[in-house]
Amino acid sequence: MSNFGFTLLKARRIDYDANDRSIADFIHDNEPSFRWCIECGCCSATCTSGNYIGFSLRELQILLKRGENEEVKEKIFNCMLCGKCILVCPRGVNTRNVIALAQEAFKNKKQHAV
Amino acid sequence: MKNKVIVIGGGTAGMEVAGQLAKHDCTVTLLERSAETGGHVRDWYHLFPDRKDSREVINYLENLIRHKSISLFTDTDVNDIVRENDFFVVRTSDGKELQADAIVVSTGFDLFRSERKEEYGYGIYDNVISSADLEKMFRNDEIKLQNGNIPSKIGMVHCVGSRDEKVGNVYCSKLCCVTAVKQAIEIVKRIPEAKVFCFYMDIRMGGALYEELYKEAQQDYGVNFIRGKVSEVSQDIDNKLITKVEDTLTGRPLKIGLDMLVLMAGMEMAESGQKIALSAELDTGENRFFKATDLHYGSNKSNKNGIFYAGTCTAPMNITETISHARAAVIDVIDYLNDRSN
Amino acid sequence: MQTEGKKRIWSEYNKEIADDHYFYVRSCIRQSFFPGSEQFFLKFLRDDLRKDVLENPSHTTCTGIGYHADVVPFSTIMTVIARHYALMKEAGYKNIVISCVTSFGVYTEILETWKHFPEELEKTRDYLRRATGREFDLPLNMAHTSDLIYKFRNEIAEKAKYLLINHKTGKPLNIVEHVGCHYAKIFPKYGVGGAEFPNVLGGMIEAWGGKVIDYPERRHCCGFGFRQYLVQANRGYSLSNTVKKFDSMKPYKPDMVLTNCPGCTMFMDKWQYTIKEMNGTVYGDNGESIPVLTYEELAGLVLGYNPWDLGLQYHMVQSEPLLKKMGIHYDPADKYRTRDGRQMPVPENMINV
Amino acid sequence: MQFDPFVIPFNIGLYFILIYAVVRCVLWFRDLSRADKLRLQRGFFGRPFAKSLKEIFMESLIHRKILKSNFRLGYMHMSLAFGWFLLILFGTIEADIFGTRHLNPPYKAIFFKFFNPEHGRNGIEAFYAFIMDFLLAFILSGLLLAVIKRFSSRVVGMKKTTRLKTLDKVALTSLWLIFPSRLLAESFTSAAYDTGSFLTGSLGSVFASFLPVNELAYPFWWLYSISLGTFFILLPLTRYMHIPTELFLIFARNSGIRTGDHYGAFTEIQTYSCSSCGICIDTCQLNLSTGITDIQSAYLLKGIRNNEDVKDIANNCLMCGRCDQNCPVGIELTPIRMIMRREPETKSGDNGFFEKYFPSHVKIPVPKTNGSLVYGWLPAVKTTKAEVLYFAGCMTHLTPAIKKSMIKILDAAGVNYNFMDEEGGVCCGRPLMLAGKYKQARELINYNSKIIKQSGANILVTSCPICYKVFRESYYLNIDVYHHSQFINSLINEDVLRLRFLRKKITYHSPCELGRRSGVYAEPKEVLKHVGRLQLTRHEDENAYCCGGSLGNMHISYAQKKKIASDAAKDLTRNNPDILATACPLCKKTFSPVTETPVADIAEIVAEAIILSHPDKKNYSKVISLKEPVDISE
Repeated sequence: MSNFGFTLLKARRIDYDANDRSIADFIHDNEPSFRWCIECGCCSATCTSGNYIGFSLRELQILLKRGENEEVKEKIFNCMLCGKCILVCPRGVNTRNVIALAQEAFKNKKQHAV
Repeated sequence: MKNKVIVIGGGTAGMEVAGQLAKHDCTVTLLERSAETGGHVRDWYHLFPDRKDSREVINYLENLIRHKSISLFTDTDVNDIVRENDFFVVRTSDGKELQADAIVVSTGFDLFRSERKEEYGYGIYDNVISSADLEKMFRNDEIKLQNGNIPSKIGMVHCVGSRDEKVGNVYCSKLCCVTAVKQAIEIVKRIPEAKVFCFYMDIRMGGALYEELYKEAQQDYGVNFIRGKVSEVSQDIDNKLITKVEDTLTGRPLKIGLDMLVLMAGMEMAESGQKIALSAELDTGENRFFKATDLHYGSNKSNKNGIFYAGTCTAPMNITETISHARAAVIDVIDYLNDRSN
Repeated sequence: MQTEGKKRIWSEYNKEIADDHYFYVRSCIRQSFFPGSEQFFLKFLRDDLRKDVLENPSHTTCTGIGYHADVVPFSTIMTVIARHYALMKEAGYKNIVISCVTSFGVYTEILETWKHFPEELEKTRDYLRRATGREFDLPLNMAHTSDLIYKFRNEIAEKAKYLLINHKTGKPLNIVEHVGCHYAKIFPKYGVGGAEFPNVLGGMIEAWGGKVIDYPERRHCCGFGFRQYLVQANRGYSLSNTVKKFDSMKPYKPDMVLTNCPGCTMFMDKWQYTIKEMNGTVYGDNGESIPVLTYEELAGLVLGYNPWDLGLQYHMVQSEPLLKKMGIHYDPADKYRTRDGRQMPVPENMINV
Repeated sequence: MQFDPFVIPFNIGLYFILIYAVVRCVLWFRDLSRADKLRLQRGFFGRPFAKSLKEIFMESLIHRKILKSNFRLGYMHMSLAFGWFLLILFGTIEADIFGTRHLNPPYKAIFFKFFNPEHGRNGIEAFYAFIMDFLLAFILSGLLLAVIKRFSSRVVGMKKTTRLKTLDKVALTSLWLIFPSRLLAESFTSAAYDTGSFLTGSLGSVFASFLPVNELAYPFWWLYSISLGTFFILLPLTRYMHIPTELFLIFARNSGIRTGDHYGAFTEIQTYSCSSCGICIDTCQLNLSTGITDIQSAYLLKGIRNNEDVKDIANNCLMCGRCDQNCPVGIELTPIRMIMRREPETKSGDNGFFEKYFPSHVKIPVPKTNGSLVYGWLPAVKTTKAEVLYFAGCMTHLTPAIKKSMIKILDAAGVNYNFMDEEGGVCCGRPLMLAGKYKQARELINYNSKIIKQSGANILVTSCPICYKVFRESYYLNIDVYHHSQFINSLINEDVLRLRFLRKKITYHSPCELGRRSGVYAEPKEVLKHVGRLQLTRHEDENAYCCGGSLGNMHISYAQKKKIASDAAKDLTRNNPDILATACPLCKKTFSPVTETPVADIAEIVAEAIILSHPDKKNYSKVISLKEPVDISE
């Protein structure tokens, strides 16, 4: 194939219909409060890990809901599960379980892939 | 001799004003442009936040104006209002000349014509409908696409004709958010496997029990909320509505194919009200709604002594607020009449 | 799709287009890459419709590409445009016709600027006076050349030798219309049919028997994007946008793409070659690429002009499949032969041959 | 020699179970770690042996703990266990004295009446027969309770009873049949020979009046023998395996073997020692407040025994440790649950019928930090030197009042300290451990350990019991770790902190991680006694309720947590205290929204009571020695 000195870029946009939302579904099936988020960002603001690294549950959970799993699959493991986010969430989302389930789902996916 | 009051507009506000004035010993003439009283509520199926059937409100209002001191003229447009000494003369489209001691303007609102947001393709794409169209579908109990199929992916576009400089409306219509949520719930109730997506700029759930309804929609009906204003809609080869929006919370553009798109039309000053504003030299504000003398304590008073406002001709309101505003207007009218006779 | 709704919108964007006495300004890209287009346009207007069109050879580029690439300041481009108006005034013309959509966008932007900021108009008068000693008037009527073809589309249809119909099956050809972004997206009122559902090309296609394809990325940019293209390393952005557009139209099996912007014609034509070279994708039916034509070229074909006189051989994607569908007779031997019969060199890497 | 074919089922069963028990014990012993083997060997020849015998008598036979917590349930267990034990003991003696010869095979004792139908007519024989009848009656009364419990658990004072699997039902039926069939067999035989004491004799006479007792006796002896045999053979597959296992457990425990975080033979022994009595269900707040009744320790252990996937059960628990406290067998339920939360190496699955006798279990290794780091992005450690290191903990940053109070207290006492996580630190690692993520936790532990080591401090004070537990148990540091309540107590005792009396009624909520899980009960209360009137509650110390906010449970919803919290708060504020005191930021956060009573941490109350500018204030200078932390396993 020819090389013209530039490449075709992957679209930045989220293709909702083409994306795989099985991880979000898995989380929701096991933790219904996953749906209650209103993206206030309180969890990210109080986050112990977020104090050191760009870790935002607010961002990661919505990426999962959109099926942008690639962006989440590594970042989600930066959580220390300390649980501060549970205490500040205004909607009573069981944030720790959301993260633990997401981690589990990614691990399972990796295992199945192998 | 009884005081005579003319109420222009037989919607929720007008009917409430007429009924309450009649109870307070006034002779009321209620003028309604269309063939029926009831206004927009008649086109609505259920009301938020408790999903009360709108017919209950209509029944209440109809009972209220069934009064010997109220004469109702339907199919009657107002041509102009003239002050003659101590009283007003209202000339109607059918050539009547009516006299009154005071006038209450309750011309209400017009629903934003969704076709004005061209990029959403209302009236062009088969399955782009307005919130009012959806209410009719609820009433007829058939939520169907043009080809007769049941939709399974439905989008609700908030702020159509509200908070939008491009259509000349910078204000928030404030009821569309909760209407969208109410309608989303209603859709999932009828089509349990349907996925509903609300595209919003802000979720404004200021009323009593609105926020609770919002959570219910998330929790029990799985309604998805995507923060971003829909930029454009197009149709693909399978008649899916390809909807483009920025998912502002991921900071990424998002593309989604939907079966049906519901445009949450905002509220605008009624054209009939604007006509009256011109003929009677009533002040209107930047948003084209009637401008009351004071936002805090004079929200029913116009710049013309003896002419009062009630309801959504002054600003977007829900039914509760409209009825309260109408009752407040009645007090202003009675005060005015008392002061005059003293 | 409800055409009634579209007609309602078109009725709201009724653009007034002058009937005669045009001052014509050329397009850099169109005259360089699709020279037959402008040739045909002038010939058609002057010879077939007997209109008065003046072209002043001392008019220059509008500097729009430089402007959009941030190398030409706004005051400069305003002065350049003012000079064109001055040339028009000196020749006694009041109706300007612009061949390029980028230019058209620049002209409309400047006209609107002057309307809202009269001091800019005065400044520009001063700049022009000081630089050239010329004076100018604002045009009475401003149109894009595609507006003119749209205006005369029915006349063309009456004289048509070939229609946009597959002569074998009798079915209308599927035609993608791509209206340049700067034609109406900046100021919808300057475009025929507005910005969302423009009718300038659709009107031609329907008048000449074709079928307009309404595909999801219809409104999307061709990928030109000025500065994305000008820097080689950034060309991936440009190309990716073109890919998005072609991916979206592919399911409809378009027989051709019709554009009104020279930049769009160039990019939608040449990027098809690039994409094919890079990953082997072709977007037309039967493994062919989709011919991309200007409205002048298409009008010429409909009127029965020789495709080689219209310059179709200068495209990257060759139009033979389209010509066959329309049933147009052409002589392959003439393709690269000059008027006086000399054989020109034949390009390599042509597609659709 | 006296013999009859009907004793064969019994004999098969008996020898099978004896051999099986020996083999199983040998296998378990083999699986123990070297250190544990040594402990067991030493224990066998030392004092632990006597201690174990006593415990076996008190707990396995008498069921003292159950008797104490629930008399009827205790009686049921006691009558069956102790009664049967006595019946065997006296039966053996009886066979030895009154039989045809001494040193008889066991069946002679069990079926004594069959082989000696004439026995018990008069004198000492009649008295002995009376004892035997009495014991049988004792057992039967317990059996009656057991049968009733199966159908209506409330009768024995239990809210819930465990659910059974099929094999358990068969074994249970055979167990139930043993004593009634003995009763009937003996009665019929007694009637035929006109012997028997008050029970078998009287019942026999009644039967003889309308039944052909001579013919009926023999089949019932068969039934008795078959019931016994079946019960013995099925025993290893059922929860009744707890009977022999518990003996082994008691020896092992008294020899000093503990669960730790290692999944091995001792965990398995404990697993098999559970009798599924269901007391853990009754003490569990998930049951009491939210009606969740399928995740308690009895189910966890049953799941482990059956080699099922117990992940969901293991994770759905507050880890409050209330069941550990109440388990009559003394199984370390919460440590076992901690292990079960970790990733197993092998998958669980069904064992075949024969495999069930020697089941293979999932392997759950102790994870080690190796390879790529999960939190490799943490910044390089920087610390300033100090004598005392104060670590507020993540949760304390959400209760700034506690943080502020601690600073006030430390300043007032003149402590030379360094606020380790003033700008927000790294989590202590325990929440990750509670989620089964030991490897990740170890990384955080290593990171924090570096900070602590570099600071050169001798004392680490933390405001959060969650941190306290992990600092003390899982950080390999040569440093004294105190919860702030302990530290404040020592400051008061050293007289570097002067407090005034607040004249307020205070009830103290003992946080699970500090109390039951770490054994710190006294110091917080001592501190509170200095500043206010401490009221006792109905659930003190190891019986304290959990606040429900525990990080141990990721499964329950916010509403369920709130329900647990408000139930616990209601219990704590029964006497209308002025302050509901706690010693954990998480407990404070959890209680605050569910009670009208102001909730405050001990530090806050103390900070309020501080008398500043103490004239002859001694600066806190030397390292205070506290008494050794209590061994929580006791």
